[in-house]
Amino acid sequence: MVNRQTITESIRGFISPKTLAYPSQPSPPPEGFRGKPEFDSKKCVGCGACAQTCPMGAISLNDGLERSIRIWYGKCSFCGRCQDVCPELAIRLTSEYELAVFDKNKASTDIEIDFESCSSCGKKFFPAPQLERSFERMKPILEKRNISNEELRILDRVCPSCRERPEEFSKRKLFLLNFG
Amino acid sequence: MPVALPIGPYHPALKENTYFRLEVEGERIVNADLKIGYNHRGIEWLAARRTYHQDIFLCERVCGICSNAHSTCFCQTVEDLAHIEVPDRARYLRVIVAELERLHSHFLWFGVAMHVIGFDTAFMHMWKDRETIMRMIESITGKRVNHGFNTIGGTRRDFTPSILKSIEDGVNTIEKAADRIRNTVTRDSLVRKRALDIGYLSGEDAKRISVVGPTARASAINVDIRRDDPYAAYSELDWNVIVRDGGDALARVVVRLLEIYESIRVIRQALKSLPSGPISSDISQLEFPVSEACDRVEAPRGELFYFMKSNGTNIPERVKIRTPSYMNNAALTTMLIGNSTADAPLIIASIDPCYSCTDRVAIVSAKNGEITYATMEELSRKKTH
Amino acid sequence: MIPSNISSVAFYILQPFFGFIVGALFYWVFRKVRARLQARRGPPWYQTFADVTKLLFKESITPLIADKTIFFLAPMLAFTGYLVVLLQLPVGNVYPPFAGDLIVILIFLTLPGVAVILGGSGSGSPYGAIGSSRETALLVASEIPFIISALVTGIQVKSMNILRIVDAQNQFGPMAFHYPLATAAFFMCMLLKLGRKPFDIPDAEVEIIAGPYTEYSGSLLGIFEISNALRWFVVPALAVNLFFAGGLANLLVFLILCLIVVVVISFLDAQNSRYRIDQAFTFLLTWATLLAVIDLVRASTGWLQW
Amino acid sequence: MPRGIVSKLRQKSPWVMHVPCGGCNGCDIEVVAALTPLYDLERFGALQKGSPRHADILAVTGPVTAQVKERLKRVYALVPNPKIVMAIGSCAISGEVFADGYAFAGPLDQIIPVDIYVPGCPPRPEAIIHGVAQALTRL
Repeated sequence: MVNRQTITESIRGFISPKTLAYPSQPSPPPEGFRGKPEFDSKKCVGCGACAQTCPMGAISLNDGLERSIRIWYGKCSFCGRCQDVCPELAIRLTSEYELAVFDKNKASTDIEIDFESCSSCGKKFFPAPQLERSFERMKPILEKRNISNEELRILDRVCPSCRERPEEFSKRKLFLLNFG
Repeated sequence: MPVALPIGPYHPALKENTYFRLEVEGERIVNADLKIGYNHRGIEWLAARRTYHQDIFLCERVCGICSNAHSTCFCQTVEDLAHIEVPDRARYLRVIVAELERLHSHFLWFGVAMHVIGFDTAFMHMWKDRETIMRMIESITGKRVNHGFNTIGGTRRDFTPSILKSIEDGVNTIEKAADRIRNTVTRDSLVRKRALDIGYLSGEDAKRISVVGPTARASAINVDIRRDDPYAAYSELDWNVIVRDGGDALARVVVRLLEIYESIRVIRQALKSLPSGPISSDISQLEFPVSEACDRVEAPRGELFYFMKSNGTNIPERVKIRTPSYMNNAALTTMLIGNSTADAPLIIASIDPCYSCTDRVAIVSAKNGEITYATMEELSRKKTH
Repeated sequence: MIPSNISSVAFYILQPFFGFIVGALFYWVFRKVRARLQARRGPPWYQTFADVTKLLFKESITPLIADKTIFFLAPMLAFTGYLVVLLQLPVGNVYPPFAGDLIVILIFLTLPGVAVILGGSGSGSPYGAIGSSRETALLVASEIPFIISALVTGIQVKSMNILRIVDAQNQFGPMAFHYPLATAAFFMCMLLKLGRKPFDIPDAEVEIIAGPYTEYSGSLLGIFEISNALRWFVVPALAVNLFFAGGLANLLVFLILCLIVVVVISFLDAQNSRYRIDQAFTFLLTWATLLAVIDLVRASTGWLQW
Repeated sequence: MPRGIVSKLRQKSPWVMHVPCGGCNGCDIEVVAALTPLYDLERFGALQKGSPRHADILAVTGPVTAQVKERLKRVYALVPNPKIVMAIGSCAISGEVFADGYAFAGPLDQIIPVDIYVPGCPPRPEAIIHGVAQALTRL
């Protein structure tokens, strides 16, 4: 039957209900909340590490004329693995969580990354920003050995199938010998 | 003549789908049968097809309520397998989050139990207090449920000073809330009347069926993995295992109630002696030898067991999971017989069953599309046009 | 106060609407108070009207194995039961043209219970059947203290006419003052009549889904909702007429008294858990009946009067 | 009564039936949490109903497993029109982590028509409230 504890608690609740005024006022999640993941188009190099590591398979790579990376929130578990592995810190989990949609395909975000064209055959073969980023990373190493950055750049703008052609192959061999 | 009263697969008392077939004479249950398997999702099969790092998040989704226990157990098994040392700080952080999860699970359970006996006001008050814990967990791990806190070799997040402060305050709030639960549960004569002497499980039966966790401890079986097979930082902390010999639903209520206080004690101690240092060891050179490992964790519902076999690749050969509810569910048929149908939901709730855990282990012929339990009387559903 | 022909026609037309609107608002008050006691905010004031309208304009499905006639008649029967009682109840200083008789009112108040039992067992669902059997048991158990405690007032004024009972209280003060035990017993039965805790076991959600109402949908459920709104007016109004009338007999005071009764019921509902069927049965047949009988003896013999 | 008023009142009285379809429990407890004091769905007239006959909104959680598929269809058939189906959580939308498994029979919208999708694993109770509010505009 009626007990005192519940009565005092009830009366306290009667005077001041605990309900949030949510839809009329926003209810921000605490700091560090893992909400909707978003790309930073300036930072993303299109390496696809996120798509490979995603435990849910929510991130898909689609290589056509350009590489498009898509996060489908309908499959995302908001675990933040993509954020952990992204070498460029280009994926960030925002604090947004109101994702309800009428069309499930609309719950997604895309990013398009340009491909580099092969300097030899013109085929699009590798994400251009990633290539650029790898040159940047190589730069101090090359400088240490007094090798010009440009040489590598020319070599690496050749697609894998062209690299197997004899003249390209010998060029690479020369460079690698030079490199030690 | 006994009449078959079905409970489930969709039933308001069960937040998940399972199916009880109760044979009743009037209001008395003379026979009970439990069909599980509705939640079977093939997790062990999936786990053998993903990398270890991806499996952490898969195993978390075995059960949304004790997700941290699952990921802890998985990570510990992998750490055993690959001989990875976990930093001290990470061990303490794991303890704190595990105990917070136990608190939230027990609060949730108290609310559900109150709801089942029709005490909706108490249910609402308890879930209101539970939101304090949820907020805390959310600010620590970044998510309310399926926290994604553990990783192989440690934890993914560290406590900032502001979080430490908020946990200290939060634990004080929870202790007050726990006092309120104690007063409600122990002083309300109607609650006592509903829970006393129903769903009795004797110590022998408990041993025979091998129930685990609070269900076992309420039947005078002194078992707790945190003490018997210490993991994380439990061996360095001082706390008690709560054992009661009532064996009925009230004893299970009391065991969980007192466990709330023990959890609070553990959290306070762990906060006080929280070592500094890194939160995860370097696993960039991670290699998996061909071997086997198993590990146990005391989830809020009892002993959780993981077995793992590696084949040298970054994908496990076999992951075997045995969840506490799987053991406890077997005891239900014993508990139900002889009670009134009105008590059935409370008895079912009293073991805190978790079918999403259980059904991962159930042997279901879902593979060839054959649904084993199709012959039951399907309530109103068959009767529709 | 004997109404003329025109006003009696007006009474019969207006009273059902008045009863429904006030009852719907009382039901909202109940939900609101319960929500606030649970530290929530609760529904807006038009909630019952929205529920009823929605249900009336929703598809109604009849289960194949249900007994069609009984399935359709049960909601009407429940509605009729409350309507008949409503048309005999004095509301403040507005008296019905046909003087209500307490016995008739009590008998018609069991009609909705019977209707629910019929509807539940006619729907062909095991939950409906179990809900009906629980409803039957509680109906049997509650009728005894309910009728005895109501009769106490009739015996006191030596008339079963409800107008006499009200008038007598206008002279001697409310019955609740003279017969507190019978009032308490009446309150317990009222909780049951309104389907509130601790006696809401016939439609205990966690056990048997919605009990007798499980198979009802759309407009038929809407009619049940309307009768539910009516009962939230009829039952508190009957309580006020029998036990709390007297003194200032005008419409406003009457409604305020009803409101107080509703709030008390909401409070009791929020503070209780559900009795098991055997516990409810025992409770009603021992404590409630005992209280009612003590006052019955006092009323008929004149002992210990004050 | 004019249709406008009826649909307005319909939006004020959404009765929700929660249909778990083999999920991990996370979404299920968040749906329940949406009814509790901090979020209180009853503010919008929503009630949790146990019988599909009473429901206006089916809140479906979890990837649909092979075992519950037929039952889900039957529950859907039991709900009188007009009805709304909410796919709550990423599992219900796509199967999420279980999508490759042999026991996965979904996703939900290939079994019953879905009106609104609420992504999240699990969605916060606020997100569920947001989803309900969005869904009601379809009634």
